Amino acid sequence: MNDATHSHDDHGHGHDEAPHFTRRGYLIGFLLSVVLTAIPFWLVMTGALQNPAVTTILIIGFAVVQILVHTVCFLHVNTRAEGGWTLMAYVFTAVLVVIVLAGSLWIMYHLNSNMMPMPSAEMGAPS
Amino acid sequence: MAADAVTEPHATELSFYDVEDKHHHAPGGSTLIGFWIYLMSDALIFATLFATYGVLSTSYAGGPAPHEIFELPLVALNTALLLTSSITYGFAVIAMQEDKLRATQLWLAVTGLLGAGFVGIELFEFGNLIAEGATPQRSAFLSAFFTLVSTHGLHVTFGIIWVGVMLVQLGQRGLIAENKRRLMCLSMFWHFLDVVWIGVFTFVYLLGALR
Amino acid sequence: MSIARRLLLLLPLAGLLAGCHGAVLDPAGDIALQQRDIIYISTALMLLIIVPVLALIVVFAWRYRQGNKDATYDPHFDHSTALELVIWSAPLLIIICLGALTWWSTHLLDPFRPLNRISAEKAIDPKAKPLVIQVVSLDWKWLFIYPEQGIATVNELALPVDRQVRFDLTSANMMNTFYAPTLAGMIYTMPGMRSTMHAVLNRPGQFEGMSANYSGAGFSSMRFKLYGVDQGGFDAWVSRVKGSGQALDTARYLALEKPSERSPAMYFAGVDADLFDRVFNRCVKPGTPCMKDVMQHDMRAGGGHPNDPHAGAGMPPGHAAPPPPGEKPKGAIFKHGEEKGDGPNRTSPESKDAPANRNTSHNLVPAAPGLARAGTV
Amino acid sequence: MFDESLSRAIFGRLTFESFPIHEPILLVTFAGVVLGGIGVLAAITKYRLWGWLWREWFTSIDHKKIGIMYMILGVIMLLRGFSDAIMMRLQQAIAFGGSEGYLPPHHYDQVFTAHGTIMIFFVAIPLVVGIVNFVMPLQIGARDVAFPYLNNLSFWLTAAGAGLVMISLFVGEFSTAGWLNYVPVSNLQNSPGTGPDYYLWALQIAGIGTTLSGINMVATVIKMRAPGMTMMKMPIFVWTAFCSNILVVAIFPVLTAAFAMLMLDRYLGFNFFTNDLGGNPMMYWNLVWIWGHPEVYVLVLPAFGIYSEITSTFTGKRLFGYSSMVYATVVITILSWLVWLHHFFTMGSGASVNSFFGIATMIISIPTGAKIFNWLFTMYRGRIRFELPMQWVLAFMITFVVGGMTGVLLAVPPADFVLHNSLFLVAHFHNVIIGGVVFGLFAAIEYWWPKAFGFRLDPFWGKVNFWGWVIGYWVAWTPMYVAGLMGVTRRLQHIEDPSTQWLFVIAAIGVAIIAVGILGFLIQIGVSIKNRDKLRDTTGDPWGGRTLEWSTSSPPPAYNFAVTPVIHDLDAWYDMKERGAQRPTTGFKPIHMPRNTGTGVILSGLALALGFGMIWYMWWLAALSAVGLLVVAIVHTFNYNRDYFIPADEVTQNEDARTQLLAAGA
Ligand code: HEO
Ligand code: HEM
Ligand SMILES: [Cu+2]
Repeated sequence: MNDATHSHDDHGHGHDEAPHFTRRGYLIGFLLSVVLTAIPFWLVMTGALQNPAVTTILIIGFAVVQILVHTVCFLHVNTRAEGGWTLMAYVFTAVLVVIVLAGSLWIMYHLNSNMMPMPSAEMGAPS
Repeated sequence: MAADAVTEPHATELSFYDVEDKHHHAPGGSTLIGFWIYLMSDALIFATLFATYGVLSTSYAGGPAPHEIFELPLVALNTALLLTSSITYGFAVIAMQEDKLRATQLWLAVTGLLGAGFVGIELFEFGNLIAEGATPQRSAFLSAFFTLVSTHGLHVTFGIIWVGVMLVQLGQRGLIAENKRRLMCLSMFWHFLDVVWIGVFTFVYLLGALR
Repeated sequence: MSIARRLLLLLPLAGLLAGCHGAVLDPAGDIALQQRDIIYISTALMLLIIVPVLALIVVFAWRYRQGNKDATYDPHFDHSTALELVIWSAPLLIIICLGALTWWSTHLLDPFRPLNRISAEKAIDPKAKPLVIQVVSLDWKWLFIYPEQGIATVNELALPVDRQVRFDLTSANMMNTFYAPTLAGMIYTMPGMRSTMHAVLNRPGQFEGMSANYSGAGFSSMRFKLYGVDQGGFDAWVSRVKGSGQALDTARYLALEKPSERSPAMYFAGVDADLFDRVFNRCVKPGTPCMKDVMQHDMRAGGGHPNDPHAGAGMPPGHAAPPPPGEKPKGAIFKHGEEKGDGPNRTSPESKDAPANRNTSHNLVPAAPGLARAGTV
Repeated sequence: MFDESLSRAIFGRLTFESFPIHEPILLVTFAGVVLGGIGVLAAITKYRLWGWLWREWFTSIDHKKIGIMYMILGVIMLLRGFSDAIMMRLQQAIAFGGSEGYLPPHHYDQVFTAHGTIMIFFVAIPLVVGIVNFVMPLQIGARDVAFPYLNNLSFWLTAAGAGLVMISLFVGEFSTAGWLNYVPVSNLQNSPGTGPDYYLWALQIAGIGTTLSGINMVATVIKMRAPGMTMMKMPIFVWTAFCSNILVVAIFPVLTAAFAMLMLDRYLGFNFFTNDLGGNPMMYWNLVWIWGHPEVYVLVLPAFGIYSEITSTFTGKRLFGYSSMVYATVVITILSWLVWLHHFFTMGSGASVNSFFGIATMIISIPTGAKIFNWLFTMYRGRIRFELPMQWVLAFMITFVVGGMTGVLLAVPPADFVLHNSLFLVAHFHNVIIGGVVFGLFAAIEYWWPKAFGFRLDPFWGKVNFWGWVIGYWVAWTPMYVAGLMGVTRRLQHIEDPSTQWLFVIAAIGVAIIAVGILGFLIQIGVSIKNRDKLRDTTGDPWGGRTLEWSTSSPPPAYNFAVTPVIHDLDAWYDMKERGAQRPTTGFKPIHMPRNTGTGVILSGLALALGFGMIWYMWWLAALSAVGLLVVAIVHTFNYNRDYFIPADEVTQNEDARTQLLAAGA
């Protein structure tokens, strides 16, 4: 955002410098995402791993990777598109999405565990 | 800093007006970035719904829990449809780049149909759930589930309508610059919905079924 | 002009001085006292920089006015690394101090945390158990239950001085905040939630308490009297309440729960032992499942306990029970004809068909008048 | 004849009961509005202005006209919001001890809810958006915003939202649940009436308008800057507008989603924020504050930009520490996302969470402080002309610093435990909003009015406005800090403790002084229009400005700049004047411009109908308007003919006229 050297010339001057997307790029993206989708479904549907905690971490990992694959191969986010603004907006949004998710869960978790009725152990006063 | 300004070349050597109009902003030159910014804000709508789902996802209020109601084979089929539709849209874009109108229309239509299949299956799934009594009114978990998933579904529905409109407009005017731009916006929209769906099938369905 | 401004500046200070006898600045409890001190210390810390800034604004504005031919005019003075360093670091220093104060005091004065002293002069007896008081905010009055004494009161709270109190708080319907400015600040009361606040009153006397969080039509008069009494006075008060005849059983509670405004103080000689628990678990009404049971079910169905390593856990499970059949309002879309109701313009006091929460008829629970009425204490 | 179920099907829950026939205050207001409205409509018809209004204003996609329409909307709504404030102040000055005052709770609760809602959503936002709309494209040397048509739609959606709020005054009732429509008060079971529905639909519609406007402005800054204007050569107001709109784009979706969930609760019986069946009311608070905190910086950042521009112009200096100003703005933008919990410290999330958010909140005062110091050192060694805009800046600095300090105090959790939801808090935010945002908007109006209309504002009545607000502010709100410290809480329809009454009487006097200020403002506008020939400015640069908007004529032509300027330095226009840049007087080319369109008005009209239908349970109306919205939007995309060229001759003619004016003035 503080791109002092960002010269004006790198945004369109009338002529559309439409980036060129290749069939190969799409196919690679597609194959990767098929694999990255199939594995987590397989893991959960067959219960291949006994340990649900490990499965959880694995499938979240696959999801993150697959999101990145889609972002690069299908949404064509890179450092050059629109003079880098696309990427900047993407990263900024990703940060905010994390803040909203993590922040809300963190806050609500504390509110709930401080004050909700707990059926088993009498709750003390966590801080 | 400012002091240097005085020593910079004099006005006669600098041009202060773009007399030649070299710097003309083409109409629509901002459309793609503008649409991208819209998508980013849409992403935050989904983030909010995901956060709410996260908070309410174990509040069954004595009602059904995820693993009792989710049918993963159906979800897998749905995911397959949506994934395939993203590559068919990719082919449409490539056809568009090569200025092949027919092929563009064809791939676009295929994409729309796959999307319609997706929405159809989702409605079928919802119908089943409601028939079983797992209505969104039953518990906070179900409210959050239905809202998150159907917001995505609603987006896909709008995408399908947009595909239909695009087909007509392509038929009327062919691959003119405006239509190409719109096809690119729709492309971003469609692939963005894929990305959201990755979140949905992972966090809602797979993690739900694990519980 | 600038003199007028300077005078204006004095105005808030004068006002603050005048307000010094106000509740927040004149605490009767140790927690409130420490909170007030935090206010003083933070304000002083900030004034270290705010006052010079205010002064500089006036000085620069006056000195560099266009009419002043003596002042230097240097249109190229627009950057100075040294100055910039000061500009960023001076507030930073203040914030570091204030941040440390915040961290320390927030933990120390956390309402969930039992007290570590009775007052600055008096240490706490580690063996003495705190007096437990259960607080329920109803629409629009306060119910106080003293489980050890087996009594309950409405809109009247008596505390023995210099004894640690633990409030357990919940709400029947709205969110309120339990606020006793002279005692210990405030904390939210929420349906289906139990908040906790520790406090101590160090000075006998009569104080005010209220809800600080807007909760609907009767909110403004949702106040209670707080009496600080010595142990003897407290025992006498308890026996007076005990002698008032009525007990707060389920039926009476359900009647009491109905919205009402400006309720007088009331005494209840007895109280169902598990009443608070049922309020908080939202199962006072017979036939309603209790939240904790619902949650047990949810947990068996895979809802997470906070410390459960199970997949997708993390959030405590279902926070509330289903209401008894027919109690939950239907979504508007499902309403037909008459069910849609009127959308009246209910701005005038005499409009008749007030909806449920506007039912401000005084409740019919017969109860003994409270202290304020009786004119004692 | 009269079939109940048929009338229910047609009118939903709208019955005779819905009109305030029994309420004298409302009836008189209603009569006033109707008579006034008829008068205005009649005048427009008489002077045959409808066509002109429609062609030149309502359907205009010119960012300057849209900006001005936003300002008009904002000022009208300010009058409404201020009337509410007078009502509250009057009520609280008399409703003590046994007295109930003149407003029953149910009415008073609507008044403060409407006041807060209107002031934030329909006064502050439209005024800020209006200024940004008018000034920002001019400052970056652009001919319009990135999406001119969308801009028109955004305005009309905001106006439709405002329309719904105004309708609620006379048909049905408004929400009583506070300006963020808190649950559980706004849950269906506690508020079965139309109030929360009016609130939700008005804000959903206006919110979508604001989001679209935000997208538009961000894209404009990214794409439409004149050649040579790198990010670090943008005027500081453009920077603040940019960051403010980034915030808009990022936060409004959260609010939209939260409101949508509350709507689902109310309309379909979902359980997001209900007390039962697993709903969680606290989550609603969490979400609205994720929106709510950054929102205050959406408002105040552009105001900071305004102060920067004015300070630098009237001190005759370049802004001190431009880059540190930019960094401060960016830092505030990001930090504002990490503090929202400070609005509910006392809810019970515990000490670790509270201290994290408390300290994060305080950190914001560092960049804000940097800004204050930068203005201070811009004045240092300047040659300050105390024209009205500059006076507003000084009043702002003095007022805001105090409000900021009380904000930081509230960010210390133990202090907030006694001051939360007290009048101290209310005084804090009026201190920063009036002292920060409102003062800035008046400064902006004073400063840019000559640009918009070609004549200055009358200085005498401007002074009345200024002193009315400044003195009135301090008289009205200082007592509220004191009342807060005395333990008086907010949103009280009556106050039990009579010992504080004197404070409220002083506050009411303060409001009367503010009223004089507002009156002064209205008279100022009237007098200035009447004396416009005396106040005329022909140079286009009445203040000795430094940024590009002052390089073109006042009012600027539809195309803003006949020839796009090329930028070499900060303060581009000052630089051009300094280095003797010559304005081209010949060789103009045809200029490509977007065409007006009525689609925005139509879509917003339909949105209004949709909202009204949903509020009153008239499902047929809602369904028809929803379909209408979709159809009109689609049909609009079939229109490919959206622009035209202003012929070179016309541009030449225009510019020649300006050349002559400039020569005559010189
Ligand atoms: C334009 C609007 C605006 C602005 C700019 C601010 C600015 C700030 N606010 Fe305020 N606020 C605003 C509008 C509101 N605030 C609220 C509520 C609110 C609360 C919640 C209180 C409660 O509910 O109990 C806190 C903690 C703050 C803190 C702050 C802080 C730390 C700042 C800082 O940004 C101020 C920074 C400025 C400073 C500090 C002065 C200049 C700095 C100098 C000179 C440097 C040195 C200073 C120091 C080191 C201290 N605010 C509410 C309540 C809504 C409701 O509940 O209904 C509203 C509307
Ligand atoms: C013109 C002078 C103004 C006066 C006299 C005034 C007066 C008041 C009063 C008396 C209240 C109620 C306080 C209480 O809860 O007891 C209030 C609340 C509020 N005001 Fe103002 N106000 C003014 C301007 C503004 C402006 C310009 C804004 C915002 C842009 C604003 C925003 C609010 C908000 C958000 C609330 C809270 C509403 C609620 O509690 O839900 N006010 N104001
Ligand atoms: Cu805030």
